[in-house]
Amino acid sequence: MRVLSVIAMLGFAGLVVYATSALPLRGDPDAPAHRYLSPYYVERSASEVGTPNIVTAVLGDYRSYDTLGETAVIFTAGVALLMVLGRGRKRD
Amino acid sequence: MTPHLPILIILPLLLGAFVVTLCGLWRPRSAFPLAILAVGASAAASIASLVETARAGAVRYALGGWAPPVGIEYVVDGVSAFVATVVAAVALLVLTATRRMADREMGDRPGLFYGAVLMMLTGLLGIVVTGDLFNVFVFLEISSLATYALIFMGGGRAMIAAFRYLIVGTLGGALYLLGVGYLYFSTGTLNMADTAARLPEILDSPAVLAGAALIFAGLGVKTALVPLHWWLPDAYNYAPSPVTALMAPIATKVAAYAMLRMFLTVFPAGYLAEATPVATVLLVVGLGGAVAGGAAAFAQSDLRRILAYSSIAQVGLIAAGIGLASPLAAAAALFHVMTHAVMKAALFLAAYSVRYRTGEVDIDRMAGLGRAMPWTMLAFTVAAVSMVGVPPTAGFFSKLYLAQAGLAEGLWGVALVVLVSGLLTAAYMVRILERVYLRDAPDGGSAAEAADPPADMLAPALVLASATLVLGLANVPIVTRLLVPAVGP
Amino acid sequence: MTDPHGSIIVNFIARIMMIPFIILYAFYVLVHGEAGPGGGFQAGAVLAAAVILSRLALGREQRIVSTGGLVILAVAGLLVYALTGVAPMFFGGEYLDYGRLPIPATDGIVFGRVTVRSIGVFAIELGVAMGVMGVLGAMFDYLTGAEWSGSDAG
Amino acid sequence: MLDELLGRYPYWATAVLMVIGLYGMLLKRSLIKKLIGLNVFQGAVILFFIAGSVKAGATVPVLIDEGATDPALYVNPLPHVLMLTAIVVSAATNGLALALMIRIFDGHRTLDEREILERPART
Amino acid sequence: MSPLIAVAVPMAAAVPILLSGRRPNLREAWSLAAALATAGAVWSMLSGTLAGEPAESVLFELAPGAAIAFRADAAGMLFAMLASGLWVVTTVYSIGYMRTLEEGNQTRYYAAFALSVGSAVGVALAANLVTFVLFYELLTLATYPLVTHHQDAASIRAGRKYLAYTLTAGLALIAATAWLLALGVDATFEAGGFLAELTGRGGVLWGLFALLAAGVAVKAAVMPLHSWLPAAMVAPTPVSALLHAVAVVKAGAFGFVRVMGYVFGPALLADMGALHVVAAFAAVTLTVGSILALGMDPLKQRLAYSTVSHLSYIVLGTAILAPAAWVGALFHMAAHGVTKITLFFCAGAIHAHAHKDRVSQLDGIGWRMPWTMAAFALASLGMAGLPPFMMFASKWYLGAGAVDAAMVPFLAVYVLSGVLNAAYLFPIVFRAFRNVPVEGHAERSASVDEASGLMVVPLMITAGLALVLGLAPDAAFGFMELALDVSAAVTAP
Amino acid sequence: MIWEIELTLFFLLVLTAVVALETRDLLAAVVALGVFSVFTALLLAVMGAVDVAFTEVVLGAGVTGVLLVAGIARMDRRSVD
Repeated sequence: MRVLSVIAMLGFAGLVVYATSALPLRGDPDAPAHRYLSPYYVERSASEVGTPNIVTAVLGDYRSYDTLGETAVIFTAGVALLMVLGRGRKRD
Repeated sequence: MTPHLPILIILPLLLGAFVVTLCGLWRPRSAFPLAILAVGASAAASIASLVETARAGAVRYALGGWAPPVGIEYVVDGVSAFVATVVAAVALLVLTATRRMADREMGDRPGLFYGAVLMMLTGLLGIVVTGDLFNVFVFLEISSLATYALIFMGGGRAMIAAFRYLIVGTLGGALYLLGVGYLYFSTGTLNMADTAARLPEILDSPAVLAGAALIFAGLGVKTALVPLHWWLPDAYNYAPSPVTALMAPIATKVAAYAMLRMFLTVFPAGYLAEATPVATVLLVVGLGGAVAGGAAAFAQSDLRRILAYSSIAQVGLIAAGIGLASPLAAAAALFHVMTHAVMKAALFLAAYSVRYRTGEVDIDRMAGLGRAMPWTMLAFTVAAVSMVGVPPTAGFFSKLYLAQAGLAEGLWGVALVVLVSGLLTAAYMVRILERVYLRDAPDGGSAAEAADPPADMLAPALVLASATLVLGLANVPIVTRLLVPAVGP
Repeated sequence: MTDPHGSIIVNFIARIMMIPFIILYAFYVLVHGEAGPGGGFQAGAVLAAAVILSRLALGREQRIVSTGGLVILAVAGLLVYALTGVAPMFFGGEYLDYGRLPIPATDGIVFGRVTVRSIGVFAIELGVAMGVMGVLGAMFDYLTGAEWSGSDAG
Repeated sequence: MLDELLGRYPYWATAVLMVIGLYGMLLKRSLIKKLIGLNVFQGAVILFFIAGSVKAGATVPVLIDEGATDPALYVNPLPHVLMLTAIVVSAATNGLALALMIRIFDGHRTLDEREILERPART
Repeated sequence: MSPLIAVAVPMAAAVPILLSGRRPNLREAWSLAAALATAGAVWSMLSGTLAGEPAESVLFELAPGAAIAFRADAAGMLFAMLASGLWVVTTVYSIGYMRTLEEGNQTRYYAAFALSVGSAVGVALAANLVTFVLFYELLTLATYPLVTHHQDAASIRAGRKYLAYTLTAGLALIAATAWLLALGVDATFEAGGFLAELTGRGGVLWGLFALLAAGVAVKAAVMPLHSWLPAAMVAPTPVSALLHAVAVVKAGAFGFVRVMGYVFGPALLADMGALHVVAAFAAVTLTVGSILALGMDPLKQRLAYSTVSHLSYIVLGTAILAPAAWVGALFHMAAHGVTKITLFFCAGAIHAHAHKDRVSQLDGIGWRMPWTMAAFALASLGMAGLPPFMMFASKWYLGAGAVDAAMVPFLAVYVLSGVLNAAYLFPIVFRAFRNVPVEGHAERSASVDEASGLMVVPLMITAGLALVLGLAPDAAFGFMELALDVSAAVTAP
Repeated sequence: MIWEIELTLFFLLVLTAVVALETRDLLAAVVALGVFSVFTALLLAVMGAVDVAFTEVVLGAGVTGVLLVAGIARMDRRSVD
């Protein structure tokens, strides 16, 4: 098990380092992620949503459904916690 | 309502979870009917969307009114409508059947239990209908968190099993997220279809390969593919009965569906199979898991454990079907998703009916149950026969299609492993059935005084068992009219 | 660490100075989230911090909100979010399509106007803040093993 | 060469952190240590995403005024949104994990995974 | 009358049988009614088949390109007539046997029996390979509860062995079917074979042949795949009589008929040279089976090895390919069925009534159970192939076929085996009629003490059939006509 | 944006991660994890992600830290490895 774990770690490290050779350089303004989609949010959020904070605009509107999911995660954790800790436990 | 169908699959569950939790806190008896109502509404929406997609093709739904790739979209095509229908319908039957077990084992606060169950289903169905890579992660975490807590409620060993699953499951989620990151920084988009459109220019990039590898590693944990499967037996074994009965048929299948989605929608056709070792690894791991899981199941004597290892084996077959990366194989994998969900649900329901009546889970102590609980065991037997893959049950046809898909690719090994796994399944199922039918109950044992459970537990098990027969006989229209067009190019 | 410290100074500082300020700050964060860094999560987390601090400093004596209240707050927050999403569906929009909310857009605060969408965003941020506050606060109560008074959830 | 090095080191640094996290998750026996490893891993993933969002010469994605909507001025906001979600998810996971641990500790009086697993089942 | 009804009646009958478990008389009435109805349904199709217009029914598609379809062609009718006709007699016999021994689990027994016969009829009337395999697998499952009927350690072990062999064989058949479907071949049985389009693809053909032949060889108990059959003799005797002498094993032999005559066809087989392989295995099994039977003391074991040997008569006959050999092989199915079931009935009557299972215990039993042993003697004569019994005709044709095909060594094998048949059966008859006191009945050695009429009458009927149908093969049931039809169709140039 | 600061912070992150994993005192480990979160937040802020940094401080270091400390207080402080 330990040996397998170490192999998995090394394999993971190798994969990640190998893959980074193809990622755009940090700060490169021509990276695909910067040239596609992201300009849309910057240019349009003020007029379409009306909030200067682009992150809020994306979070609250363009990708609002993710945020709903995220809130649901929090809620799930709450329900889970109530379930886990709320029953049959010694009060101290 | 038709244009809203995709979100209507999710909304009843999500809103239902809140309502059930709130109402459950102050009126516990209302939790179960509300939960059933929510799941039923979701199942109805799923079936409606299945009809709609078969009639008019995929339904796309831009959440928030933002057209993708700017916003998140829900896509219900033939594949996702099919899987959603299977998941919702099986969940509905299982929830109905396990009400008494839930009352007994999850006792005093059903509101929280059903709230968590609905959140789990929200997460699973969310993964099924979404068309956005990051959204998959969010819903994966919703279902995972609910699952950890539900497993934990088994107490005792379940607690550590849940914790181990939490660590490895969250790691799986993080790996998936990292993989999505690689894809995002290579393409600049998170939408699945858009990713597929932008990937072809940069296919030889190592980053795309690493993204694919990480995504599949992450989903592999959730699917319980063989080197990453070790969390599953303990989790299924020690979790409360209703939880296992609900999880076992659908949870791993949805992760497998997500893998298939990667093949069908995200990566360009042929990329995973030809340019990367991902498909090959999936095939090998799946086939290996099918054999290893079957062999491991044979070595167990706890019925729940046998079924858990059997799940690992069957999921291996599904993964192999995905790894074959041909339309026929994908259809076979999807058909097996349905088949296995139905069979496993029937098996677990029967197993837990036994536990409900006698408290026994060890197959050596189930002697004579064939006489004591004839209908329960009839459901079990039919599902077991289907699991072995005897015609004309559904289990036979999913294996037939899989073997055919393998032969069509010129891969003998696939057909061979399918056969061997069928034999292994027969070996451990016969071990159980021999004890149940052919040994007499020991005097004074609890098995001797057992009787079939109440109708509300028995009926869903029988419905599921007969579904294996009906779906088997109706396999041709399902596969040729629904699945093959759905996965077709 | 969950007992009241009994120190009148701690009590005074917490009750009179810190907690109101934290709550005020949280609302600032929430509102400011439209224009600067901040938003529902952060506000919720800060509010939760206020709740936690009140429990640490004031112990069982406090009356800000009970554990059960936090739970209900959490669910209510989520319902606010989810139903804000449902509402546009009755006005011909998609789920979460705030642009279809039947609110007359008014000129005003930010960049000279408030759009319907930004009102929608504010509504869901409010829901998120309630939800996060409720869950994190309840989480603390349960993890420290002391469900505060008025709890019907314990 | 130096550009290359400077351009990629955040990825390597996050990779180092991820491996440290994996080490904690896979090889540590204490449940808390596993959880810490998980946190380190998730933190590294968050850093990875944000490192990818950086754009030379750009600033915080809050519009300076309504007209200033040149994309070159602001860093990519999308990874920020994603990571906000990821952080919340990670916090929720932590809370649940802690709850599970407390109950496990109540039952076993230890957090050593091996010791717990070696004990006879107590169902 | 459609073939579907003939298949559906016995299967459906399992339901009322299961439901009337508390009322034995009603349950057995259902069984008998189902048996009569099935036999009637099959019989009603005979004239159409003989007139060259076999009844057909096609259901829905079971697998893409392959529907569940039934067709009462000559070969199928022969087997279906045999199985359904003998089921009627066996049901009567079962009632006597099970009541005499006061066996447990009788409801399960009758239900499984009905399902087994239904599956056998399904195998017989299947119009394509997919349907064939479907019912072949169902037959395996339906007979499993019968093999393990006694639920003791020995029968559970035998059941496991049975399943291991037959399920593996089923998988081989399934694999072959899947392969054919993958090749896009329409797997509808056709006299003379449907694989002509694959001519020249030696690897594929041999692969298919190996899978199909292995699949049917297990149920046909061709050595070295035979050992489940003697083990399965732990089942109650009516099961051994109908299923392990007629329905199940004949399904295997019938499978050979289908594979050799209707899948590959003589031309392709001769082209491949596969005949010699089959013939070699069959000849060895035929001889070795007979020799092993000689040494068996338990009566049912001796009969089991005899069955092993006789199944290979049929297999060898299909492999010889001469028209006469095919007539012989087909008629031998009927002849062996009628004759061997008599022998098993006798063994069962002796077991149930006198509690004797071994040949060495049978001294003088003939005086005590004269009718039974008379039938046994008749059937033994029949088995040895003496005229005018049915088996004389079948063996005659088989031998003639061997000569026609210039395969004289096989004639020698048939003759030798005939001698061996006599050698392992006649001593039993001699022992039974030796003038010594029956063990445990010293003072009443000569007084008649027969088994229940419900057992004796059926066995006398089948013994009589073996004689009458030998004297006049065309008198009833049309076995000979059907055999001639099959032979003509399959071996037509 | 200044790579020297980033590099220093990365180095500190690795250091705190190792400390958090290797110390036998769980309270110290949890505190180290909190410090890890704060450094992460600083790094995020340096990279221009102020929203994320804010959230990381409040949730990662603040709430999670308090929860973990509260949890450890109820459990065994010593660790086996």
